[in-house]
Amino acid sequence: MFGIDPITLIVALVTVSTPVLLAAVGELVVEKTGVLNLGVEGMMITGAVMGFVVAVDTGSPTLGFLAGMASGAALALIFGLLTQLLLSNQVATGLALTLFGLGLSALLGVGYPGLTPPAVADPFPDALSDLPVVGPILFGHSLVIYLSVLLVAVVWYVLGHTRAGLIIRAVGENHDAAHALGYKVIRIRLMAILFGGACAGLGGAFLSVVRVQNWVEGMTAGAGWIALALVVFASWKPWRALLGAYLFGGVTALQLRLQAAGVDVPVEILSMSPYVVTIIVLVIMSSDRSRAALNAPAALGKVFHATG
Amino acid sequence: MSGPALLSIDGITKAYPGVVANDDVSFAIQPGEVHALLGENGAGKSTLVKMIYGLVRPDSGSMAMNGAPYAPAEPRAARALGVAMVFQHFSLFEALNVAENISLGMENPPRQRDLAKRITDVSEAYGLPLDPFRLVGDLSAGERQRVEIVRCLLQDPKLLVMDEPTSVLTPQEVEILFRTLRTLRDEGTSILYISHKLEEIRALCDEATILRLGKVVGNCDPRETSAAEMAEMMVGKSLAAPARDSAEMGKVVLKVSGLSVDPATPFGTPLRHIGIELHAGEVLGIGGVAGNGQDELLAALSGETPTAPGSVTLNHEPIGNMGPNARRALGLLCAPEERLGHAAAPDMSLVENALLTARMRKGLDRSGFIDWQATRAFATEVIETYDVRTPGPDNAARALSGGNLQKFVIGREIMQDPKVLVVNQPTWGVDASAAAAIRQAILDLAQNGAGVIVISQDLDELLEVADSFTALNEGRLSNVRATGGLTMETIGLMLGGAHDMHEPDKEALHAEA
Amino acid sequence: MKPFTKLVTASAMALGLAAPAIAQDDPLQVSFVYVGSVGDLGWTYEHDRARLALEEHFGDAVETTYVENVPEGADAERVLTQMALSGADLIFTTSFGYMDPTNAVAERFPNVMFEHATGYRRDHPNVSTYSARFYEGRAVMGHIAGQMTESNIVGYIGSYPIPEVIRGINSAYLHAREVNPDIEFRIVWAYTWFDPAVEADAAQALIDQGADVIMQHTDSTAPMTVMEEAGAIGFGQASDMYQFAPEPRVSSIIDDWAPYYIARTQAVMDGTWESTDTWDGIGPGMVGIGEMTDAIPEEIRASAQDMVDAIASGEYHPFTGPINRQDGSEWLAEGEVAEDGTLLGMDFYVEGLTGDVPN
Amino acid sequence: MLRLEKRPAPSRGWTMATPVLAVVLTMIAGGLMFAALGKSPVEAIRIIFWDPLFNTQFASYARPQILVKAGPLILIAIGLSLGFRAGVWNIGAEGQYIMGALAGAAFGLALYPSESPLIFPGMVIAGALGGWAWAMIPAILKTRFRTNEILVSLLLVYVAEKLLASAATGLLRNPEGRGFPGSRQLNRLDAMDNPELIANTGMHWGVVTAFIAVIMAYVLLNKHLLGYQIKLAGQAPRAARFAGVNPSRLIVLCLGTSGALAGLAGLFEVTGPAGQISIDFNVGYGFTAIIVAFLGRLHPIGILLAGLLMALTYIGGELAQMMLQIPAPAIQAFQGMLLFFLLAVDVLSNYRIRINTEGVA
Repeated sequence: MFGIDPITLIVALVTVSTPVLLAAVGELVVEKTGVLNLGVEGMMITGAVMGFVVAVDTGSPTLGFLAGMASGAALALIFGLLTQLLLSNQVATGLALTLFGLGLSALLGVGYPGLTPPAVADPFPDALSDLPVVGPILFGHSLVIYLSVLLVAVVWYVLGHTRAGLIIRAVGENHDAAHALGYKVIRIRLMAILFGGACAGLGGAFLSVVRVQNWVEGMTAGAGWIALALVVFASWKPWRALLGAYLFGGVTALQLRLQAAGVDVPVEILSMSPYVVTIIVLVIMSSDRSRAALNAPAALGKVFHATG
Repeated sequence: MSGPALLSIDGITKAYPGVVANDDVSFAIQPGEVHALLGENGAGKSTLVKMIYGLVRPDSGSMAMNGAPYAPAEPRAARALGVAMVFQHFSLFEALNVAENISLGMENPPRQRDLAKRITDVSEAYGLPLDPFRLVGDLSAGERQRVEIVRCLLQDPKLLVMDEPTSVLTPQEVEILFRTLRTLRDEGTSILYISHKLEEIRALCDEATILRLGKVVGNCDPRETSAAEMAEMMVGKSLAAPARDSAEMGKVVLKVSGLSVDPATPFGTPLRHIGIELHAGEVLGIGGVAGNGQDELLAALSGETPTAPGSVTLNHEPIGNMGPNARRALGLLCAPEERLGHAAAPDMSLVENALLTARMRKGLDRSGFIDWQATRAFATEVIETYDVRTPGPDNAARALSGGNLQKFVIGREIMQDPKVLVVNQPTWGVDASAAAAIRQAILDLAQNGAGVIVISQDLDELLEVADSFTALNEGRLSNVRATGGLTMETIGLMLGGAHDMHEPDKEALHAEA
Repeated sequence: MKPFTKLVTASAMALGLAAPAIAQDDPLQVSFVYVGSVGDLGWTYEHDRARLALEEHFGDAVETTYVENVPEGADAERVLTQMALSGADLIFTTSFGYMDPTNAVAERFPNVMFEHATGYRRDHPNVSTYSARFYEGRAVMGHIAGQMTESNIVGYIGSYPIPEVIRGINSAYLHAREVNPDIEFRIVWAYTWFDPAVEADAAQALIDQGADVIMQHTDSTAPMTVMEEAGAIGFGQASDMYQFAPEPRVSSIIDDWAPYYIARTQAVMDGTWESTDTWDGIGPGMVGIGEMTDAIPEEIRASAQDMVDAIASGEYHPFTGPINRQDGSEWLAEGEVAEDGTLLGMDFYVEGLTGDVPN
Repeated sequence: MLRLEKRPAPSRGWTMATPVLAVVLTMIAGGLMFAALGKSPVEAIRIIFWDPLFNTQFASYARPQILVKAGPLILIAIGLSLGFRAGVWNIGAEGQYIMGALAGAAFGLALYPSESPLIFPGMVIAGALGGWAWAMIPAILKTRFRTNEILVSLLLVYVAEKLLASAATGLLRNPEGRGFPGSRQLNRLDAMDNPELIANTGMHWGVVTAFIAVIMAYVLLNKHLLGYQIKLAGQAPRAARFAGVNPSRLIVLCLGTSGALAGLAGLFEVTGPAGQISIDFNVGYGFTAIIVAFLGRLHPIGILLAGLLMALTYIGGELAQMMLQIPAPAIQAFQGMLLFFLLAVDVLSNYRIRINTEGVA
């Protein structure tokens, strides 16, 4: 269709989607415990800068990814302390986190724009990635991409099939009941918030170290917000988050290819299509009343304060 | 029985700002004993239980289990020592299934499949059938309580704590529960049974400790003490039953016919073919176990849930499609069950809460601009007339005790001179003297010619105030019957869903029992 | 790049002796307003490099200050006013969107000199405008691209559909077609000057559509990384991007504002500053052609250098007829050279380009 | 161990004191950050908070500029605060701001070169309608399909930005602008100019409207039933329904009002200080206003003060950049800290902090 190669499109959409997917899966776990953290953008950009800085300085992308995760988690900790211990408004705190993260990351990254991060080794031998069709699609990616899919699977398994997941869902469903049963609501939520921060940080680090291989201020350019949208889009189901991320990435990659192929659709409409498509799908999902409502954590965004 | 008590409590004190919840409380629970903890709302029963279960730590005093010091830091520790608890407000998760809910309350739950089998086994052995894979949100209140009980039973508890367990059960279900509890006692489990229902305690318990205002005011053997004696210890004074003169029924003021409403929330109850005829001067009692559509019925009557215009008429005027304020203007007022958050806004002052419903009938605004002076005057009037204990009308609603806030809420509606008043659970969680005052106010209102609908889960209350009675079960109403001459058995059957039952059906009774 | 640095250093030494004598008492205060951040490695970065060159050149005789990330519009006007209030003698406003604020503030501070980049309005005698003929550089890049492509598809990442960018596309296309009649341009509009992720995606999309040479009119180096992985080639934009040489960056168009800034500052010191309109290209050194690497075959390098020299000397103008508009109508007759006015407002494609200019 | 204990009613004293405490804490933490960047913390704080107001060199210019900068922030924040109080989360005021400016400018430019005195009022109405219409999208999706309004309003910001870029390079481009992007200079056309009303005060119609909005919001929230219903819906949604508040109508009203006010802010900005539609016309007022709204505790007077404080940190921040070469991102992080501290100390007005003497478990 329009002379667009589906194989390269798939490869591109997977790469485009992965940072958003990582952040979305982390946020999904956070929201499953009943916490709404709107600071994903701030944690991603901080992960992007620290991942990049460490990868460049040490020459090790792996250390970079770890640094991205650590810094994302560190920022998330601020959010956790404010919302869980000082009972601040989650929406406002999340927004403050984004503002702060954007400023902080720009400060931390001074002197790094234009540097090139060390190359990330391909996990599979060329013999595999050179296979026709399946090669590029299955074996042609960076390790983090496989990790992101693995993470989706792990989160899906843990949430749905383990005791830890059951506790997470219980806390997000009814924090008072969970507290009454003796679960440490605040501790569980803090851990989830840290996990969400680490995932967002890893997503940011992937963006700067692998996908763009560059650091510049504000480079996440709204990816964190898209991640938040995806969680709702996925109605808090990990595999649906993957689907949503690939859909958004797919539309993004496709619209650029349609432009490049010179398709006769106004560029403005193409360039706003990823957002519009996301809204349309959100509407379709949310009008499906009963099921979406069932899956949304009932305590989402509510302040928990144990009396007594 | 000799030997150390299973659990002995010695001089426990726990204070919250402005209130001492427990003051030097001491008593002991013997092995294999059903021990009642008796007291009014606010007497400190729940706080004491929370300390036994490790949710709250005492300020001073000590506990011992089998002679060894007992100070659980968290519920896990309490559970490890064989203490299990069934909460008054269930600690259940609606979006999770029965097995998951039970698993969450266990220390080392088996695999889901094994657990499901054990749930089925245990629940059937104790006569409390449960499907482990149903969502708790879809269960009735009685079934939810079973989930809590089965959760406890699976852990072979030495001490089972039950906080107001019968408030959500039909009389028949209460019987089943008592049978289960007696079986447990015979197996050697001790039960701490918390209630303010004296007859139940007399039927079930071996020993009773009575609390008033946080202090132990007495012990007794309930099998040998009269209900009146216990009531006096509990309340501290004898209360007169509400009085009313002979009822003079007028014409029909409120008519509901063929009212069906789909639930607004995933776990709500649908209303089906509701029909009511309420006369002026009549108090209609609607009984029912929690979760059978009480909230939905009140919402449909108050106008929060719009319906077909003709399904509700007030003095022959169709009002089914009107909103709450239009109905108020016509004289239909309501007081919902949930005081904080529904009948009143917790963080708003009593003045603001007076405005909540009284704007229409008291003319508290002029083209949208609020007359705060008049509103304050009205709030003050309610506070004075209904003896609401509060420093002043500017206090936040949540700062009031349950009974005082309820007096304010009911008073707010009654002082607007309604033609029809609908109240849901008027005395739930309210201390005895406030409850008596509220019931009296309801009767006085009817006396003055208003029609009143009292929705309540407290059958004693309904029998006390209502002229006629009907039961709500899974969103359907039974036929209306005069209160006089109703037996508990008949009521139980009505609550259990035997609709359209004109004569007590002996066979059906037999089958239920 | 390097020759210019030498030149700057040499003139700095020459003038360095004179400068302190002039401004013995008070150093000349030169202020800069930037639309981006000094670390953007593109447009603002190059202006800031020129500022540093200015400091180095004049030493203590000047004092420079800057404010970065200044949005165009009201904020710019405020920042400019505060600069003037804080004693600036000469202010460089380095974005087109500062045109109106610059003129507005200039009216109120007649003793402060203003230099507005890429604009055209000089409402007051203390406002000058300056810009660079980047299309000259793009002609050279097009010349190279046309011969380097094997797929005959050149990808072009545009920022916004504005005359500056359209002019660049036309210039590059004309000179690519001149050497390769089968050439095809694929254009992706990024709708941003600077968003590495979008630029990288756009480059990947173009490569996936068959492009093996990519030209960019956005400022980040992200497309370079993509080209490097895909084995495509491209050109440095705004800055040299030499870290990607010899491939994928085979040459570059460099903004070099330093000579102009030094000259204008000197003019203020000398009292010879007056309102001018400068639109300089390769000749005066405002547009630099970055080193052509060995990845370009020798003969192409030679012919490209010839073109650079011809443009620099004024011998050749990249928009010389015959050139038709996209619809086939004649724009420039044989031998006719485009007027600056038409170039400045260019909003049409030349014949052979496909697609519409978005608007 | 520290424990929090809910107060029966919010403490008035702390409600007044916490913003001050937050500013002081921010000064300390921000000072540390400036020191880490090698700048004098005392001087930086002085330049940010003091110089725009009292430095003889700048104050006479900067003081009115604080109003100019604060005007749109306050105007947008007032609208947002109504929604936030009712539990309606409009995070997309930036998009509504853009659409208001676009609609207003399009109206005026369509009638160019008419000099009718009705043009500017017409543009104001068009601007309000533009913002209102853009906010109606999440409102309708929310009430019809229960689609999360946070996400829809936010995603629409990106769509609005694309529309803005398109309009600036296409439909609204100045035909005499030599093809450069951007519309005609609206503030140079008498019919479309939003002038400074009193010389050297910074007072333009947008600032006037912001002040009117503050007063109206104050009256609305304290004297009018609608304000009461908004507060009620936010604090106790079920009680609001019981009181006869139609939640859908309230969502539409709150989103519509905040959208219209954001649209007005955009219109006044495009016809006044900014002067024209350009590709990067929007500068984040819509997002900063969210912070202003919370900084002002969603209270009209608080928002007025918070808007002025925020404007002060912007202008002071520019001075700090100019005079101490403090990088712009440091100013942004500084503003982030301000919000953190404000949210953190807020706990003091609603809770008492108790020190537990008993052993820690």
